[in-house]
Amino acid sequence: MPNAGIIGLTVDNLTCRRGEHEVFAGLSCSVHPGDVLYLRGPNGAGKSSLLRILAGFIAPAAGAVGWDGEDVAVDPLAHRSRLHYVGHLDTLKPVLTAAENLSTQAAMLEEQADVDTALRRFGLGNLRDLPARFLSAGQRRRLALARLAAVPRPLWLLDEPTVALDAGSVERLETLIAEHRATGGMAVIATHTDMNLPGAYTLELEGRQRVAAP
Amino acid sequence: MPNAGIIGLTVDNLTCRRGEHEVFAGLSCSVHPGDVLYLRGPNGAGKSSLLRILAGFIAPAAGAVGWDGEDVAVDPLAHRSRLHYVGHLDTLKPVLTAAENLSTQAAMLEEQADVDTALRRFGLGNLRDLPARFLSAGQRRRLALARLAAVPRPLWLLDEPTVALDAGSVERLETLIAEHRATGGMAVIATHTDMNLPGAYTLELEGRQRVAAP
Amino acid sequence: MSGWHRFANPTRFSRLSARILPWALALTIVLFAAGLYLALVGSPPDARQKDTVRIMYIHVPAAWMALSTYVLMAIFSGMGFIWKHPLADIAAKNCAPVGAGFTLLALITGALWGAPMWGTWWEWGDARLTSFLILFFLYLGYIALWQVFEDPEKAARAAAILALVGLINIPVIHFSVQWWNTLHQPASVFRRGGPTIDPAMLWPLFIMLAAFEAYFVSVLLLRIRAEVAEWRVRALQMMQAEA
Amino acid sequence: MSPFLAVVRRDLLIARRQGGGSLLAVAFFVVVAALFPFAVGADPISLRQVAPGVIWVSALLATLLSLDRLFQADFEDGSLDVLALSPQPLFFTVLAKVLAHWLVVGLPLVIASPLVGVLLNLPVEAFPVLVAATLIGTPALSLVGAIGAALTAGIRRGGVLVPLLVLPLYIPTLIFGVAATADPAHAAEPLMLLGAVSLVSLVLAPLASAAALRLALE
Amino acid sequence: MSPFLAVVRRDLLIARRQGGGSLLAVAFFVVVAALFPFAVGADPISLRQVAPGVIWVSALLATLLSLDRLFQADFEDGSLDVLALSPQPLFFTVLAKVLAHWLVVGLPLVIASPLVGVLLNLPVEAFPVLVAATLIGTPALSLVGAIGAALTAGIRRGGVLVPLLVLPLYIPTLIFGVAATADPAHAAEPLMLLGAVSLVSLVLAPLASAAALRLALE
Ligand code: HEM
Ligand SMILES: Nc1ncnc2c1ncn2[C@@H]1O[C@H](COP(=O)(O)OP(=O)(O)OP(=O)(O)O)[C@@H](O)[C@H]1O
Ligand SMILES: Nc1ncnc2c1ncn2[C@@H]1O[C@H](COP(=O)(O)OP(=O)(O)OP(=O)(O)O)[C@@H](O)[C@H]1O
Ligand SMILES: [Mg+2]
Ligand SMILES: [Mg+2]
Repeated sequence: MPNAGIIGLTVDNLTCRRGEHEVFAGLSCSVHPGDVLYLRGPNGAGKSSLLRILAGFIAPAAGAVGWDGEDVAVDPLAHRSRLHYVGHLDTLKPVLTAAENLSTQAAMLEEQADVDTALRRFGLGNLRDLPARFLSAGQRRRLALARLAAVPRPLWLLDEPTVALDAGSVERLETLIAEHRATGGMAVIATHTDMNLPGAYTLELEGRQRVAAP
Repeated sequence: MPNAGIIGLTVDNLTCRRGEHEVFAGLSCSVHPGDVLYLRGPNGAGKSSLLRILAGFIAPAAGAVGWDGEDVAVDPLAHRSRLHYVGHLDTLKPVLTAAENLSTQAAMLEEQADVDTALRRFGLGNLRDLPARFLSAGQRRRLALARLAAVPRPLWLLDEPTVALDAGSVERLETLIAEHRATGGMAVIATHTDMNLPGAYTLELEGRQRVAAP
Repeated sequence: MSGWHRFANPTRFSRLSARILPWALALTIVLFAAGLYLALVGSPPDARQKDTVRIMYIHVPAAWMALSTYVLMAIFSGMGFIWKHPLADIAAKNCAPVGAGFTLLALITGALWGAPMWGTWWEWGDARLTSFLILFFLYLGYIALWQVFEDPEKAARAAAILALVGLINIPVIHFSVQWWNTLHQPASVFRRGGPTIDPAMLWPLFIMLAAFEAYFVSVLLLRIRAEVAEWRVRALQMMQAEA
Repeated sequence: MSPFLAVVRRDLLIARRQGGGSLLAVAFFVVVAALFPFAVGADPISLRQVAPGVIWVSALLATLLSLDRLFQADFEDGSLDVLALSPQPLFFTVLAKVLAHWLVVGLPLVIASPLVGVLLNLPVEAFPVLVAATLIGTPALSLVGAIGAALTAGIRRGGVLVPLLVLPLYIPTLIFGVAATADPAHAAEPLMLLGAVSLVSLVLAPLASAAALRLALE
Repeated sequence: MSPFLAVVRRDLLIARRQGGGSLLAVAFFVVVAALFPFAVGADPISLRQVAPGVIWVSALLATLLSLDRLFQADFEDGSLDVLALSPQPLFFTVLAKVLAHWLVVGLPLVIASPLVGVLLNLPVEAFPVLVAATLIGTPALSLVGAIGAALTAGIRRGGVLVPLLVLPLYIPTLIFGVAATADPAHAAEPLMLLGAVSLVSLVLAPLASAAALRLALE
């Protein structure tokens, strides 16, 4: 059971099963305001699966995910309203322009959003009116990430966010995450590459589930 | 004009235009047997576009691509039969098993192919009968790359091949590329991360197109 | 929640079904023997229909079973969906082919009966006939949906949604005879004011219905046991593979 | 702007940019219906007899063809994840998408229905009823179709399955729609029943679709 | 195995694994055909009159529905790139994919057509002609549909044009198909014309589709 009184995200004795295959079991950890948790492990270790469980998309086979001490399954809508999930897919409509893509997403997530600032933060200012089908791989990725900047939410779940990003864009993302942490935000990041996020914790998946100190 | 007598791939004064936007212009370089050429540059510099031009998928706005001194536009079919292109998309059918995915691809590319060895080279031996829809991001990527090992072709065009791969898989890929080079193969690789391929050349895109020595 | 794995353990169901099965099978044989004898030999030929009336003893129970099997399938689906009980899912899944079989049987016997009675095998304008064909398609859609999902837990939930939504068609079929003018005769047994059929025909009909019912129970139990066994083997294999 | 309106607006914008959503549905509706004079022969009497049925089957198929990618497109590019994180129950998200679909496809069909009536020699007195019936009935077509679309959203090429799942569920709408159009003098009862079908669908279809979509999110 | 056969085999394998490609097309064919009499609500005479039209419209729709993702699926997962690197001209790759599609969808429709004929009260003497006509005509449906499918794959440009292009192209097949089926005594001429349509499509459709696919490759 998630412990009462704890602030932030708690993962309690979680088991994940896909099909008949048990991906991981008995996983526990917690993420507090300002924390960043890396998920690491070889391909197929269950990083993406864990992120989807944390987002509430998959029900865990056993165990629970908690927020501020309460099981998120109690009020799934409240949980989904407090998090961002950026996965492998780019969530873009090729016929809409970059600005339209971001503003329609933001409008679905939140009443108000500052789309242009968010675009500029990811260096997409001069591409705002280009249809998304013309964007390069890294530009698409940046556009998908831009909703983190457009709509403030406390919990970010990022699945290999640096994929296809050039060095400058990775830095932009790191800056954004740093600001997010400074305002009490949390992030769980599955990644195979190194990012520059001081003080991040690491959860190694595959058999030896343990939290390594930063 | 591609120069007669030169062995391998030659790029002569190439211009790429997407829509009304000129992505790069006046680009020249060449790749000889055993060479690896990195394409580097920020997002949107034109790395993916260049790879698709080299594959014959896009016609260049100006300039030419040559093979053994002859313009590849003369016999596009011959050119397409001599190269592998591995892009961002995973080219997998979710309903087919890993082995079926690879063997159907190989059969379309070549009469004979050793599918099982290729799977094992990428550590997919025990996943061979799992439908591709169940594979993790890195497992899918490895399966897409496995056709490099299954069907021998002299020219490899790889667009960010290390994306989603864990460290072990990156090493496997590096070994494969090394063997490919040893038998006179060539590779052009667009990437944002570092790979361990000794003696590789680098082509920096965006404004200053120049070939840096290894 | 991780239901399909619970089959690794022996369940109450196995013991219970093992006890019921012999009785159900015996009952099926006895009732079919008695019912068929009464239907084919013991009951009088109809004044108007002569011996073709004997098709009724197959057609009517088959039609009733087709409808009630669908309802049962929907109930199982609802139970599986709400309580996530895998046994309910498996039961619902295995109702479908049996129910589709009943539907097909009713369709074929109805068509065979229609040829001498109405002078046509099939009549499109007839709401009862067509809506019954629709029931057959509903069964097919349900079976197809199970097929296209790789993950049985997902398939079970998707199919349950379809079964529950399709439930709406059942009253349409049953009341179609009242709502539209049809060739097909209206309800003559299960109606307000009691049956209008001669008791000499009613009894064989009821015995045949009971025979169909017993047959259904037997087949359903056999199918469920087979599938449970299959899952148990799969679970064991998985455990060995992971060890 | 509420999340509900945001979803509607988004889908309308995409439909407008993609071009031809409405045009395709209407063209399909008219072409299928226009085929029948060829088949039945131009004899006005028999044409008039089949007209209501042909109109409704064409409308139904036009809806169906445009529906099969309603959720699949969002599933395939990951947008479904974003939709699921919207601060409103999935029920309303589904409803918003269906509303947008009806505005893009259903409403144009209603507007085009008199044209098809003319092509098929429908008696003049049936026209007001035809418009009323399609106006009341097409929402049910979009709503019920959404169930099929949602059930197959997570399956690649599941779209082929949609007709088999959905067509049986369309039967009541078809029956009442045809009944109203064929006998305009006594249209009140079938129109009411048509309204009842639409109302029931309005509650049940988003419920069923939302449950089905949760499967696609896994 | 030649690359041509490899492509055919691959598409057949996918269809089999995806489950029910043929079954679904046939089910759709039968369900749609079953809708018409339901809607037309018919005495056998007028049913018999509409039967040829209904059969052909249903066959057309069943083909159309299963076709629209013929190339798009390959485009979206990148397989089109692999197909393009096959050591045979794109023309034959397209032809192989269309052949596989016809084997999965067209042929079963031919086989199922007598069943639909029975359901729709088609006169007995029309059955051989019906089978012959569908056998000759369905390849044209697959081939012409492939053009639309190829254009949709590169929808980056296609847009509104696709339905407006493909639906009119289907009209000759429909007219000759219906003509042959409706008047079996004088079927020779429409059957020949139907064959001509299929033959012309056999050359032109892969050519046009291959050109359209090259756009999708860019
Ligand atoms: C293909 C053709 C036919 C089909 C699809 C069909 C379908 C059905 C169905 C679905 C029922 C069950 C109704 C309910 O319980 O709500 C039924 C019952 C019955 N059918 Fe048919 N039928 C067909 C042909 C015929 C013919 C030709 C006859 C005789 C003239 C006939 C006589 C009956 C009778 C007597 C009942 C029992 C009615 C009652 O007591 O409820 N059917 N049929
Ligand atoms: N039709 C078009 N109109 C205008 N610009 C276009 C069009 N098509 C592509 N572009 C632009 O062409 C450029 C080249 O994109 P390309 O995918 O080749 O870049 P890349 O170097 O591979 O980038 P990345 O590192 O993000 O993968 C991008 O800036 C893109 O926005
Ligand atoms: N239905 C299923 N049946 C069997 N195995 C499955 C099923 N679905 C997923 N898996 C397996 O679950 C494991 C977890 O996959 P997941 O995508 O979470 O891994 P990951 O850690 O994100 O890997 P990557 O680094 O490659 O992204 C994989 O090994 C995958 O093959
Ligand atoms: Mg992953
Ligand atoms: Mg790129």
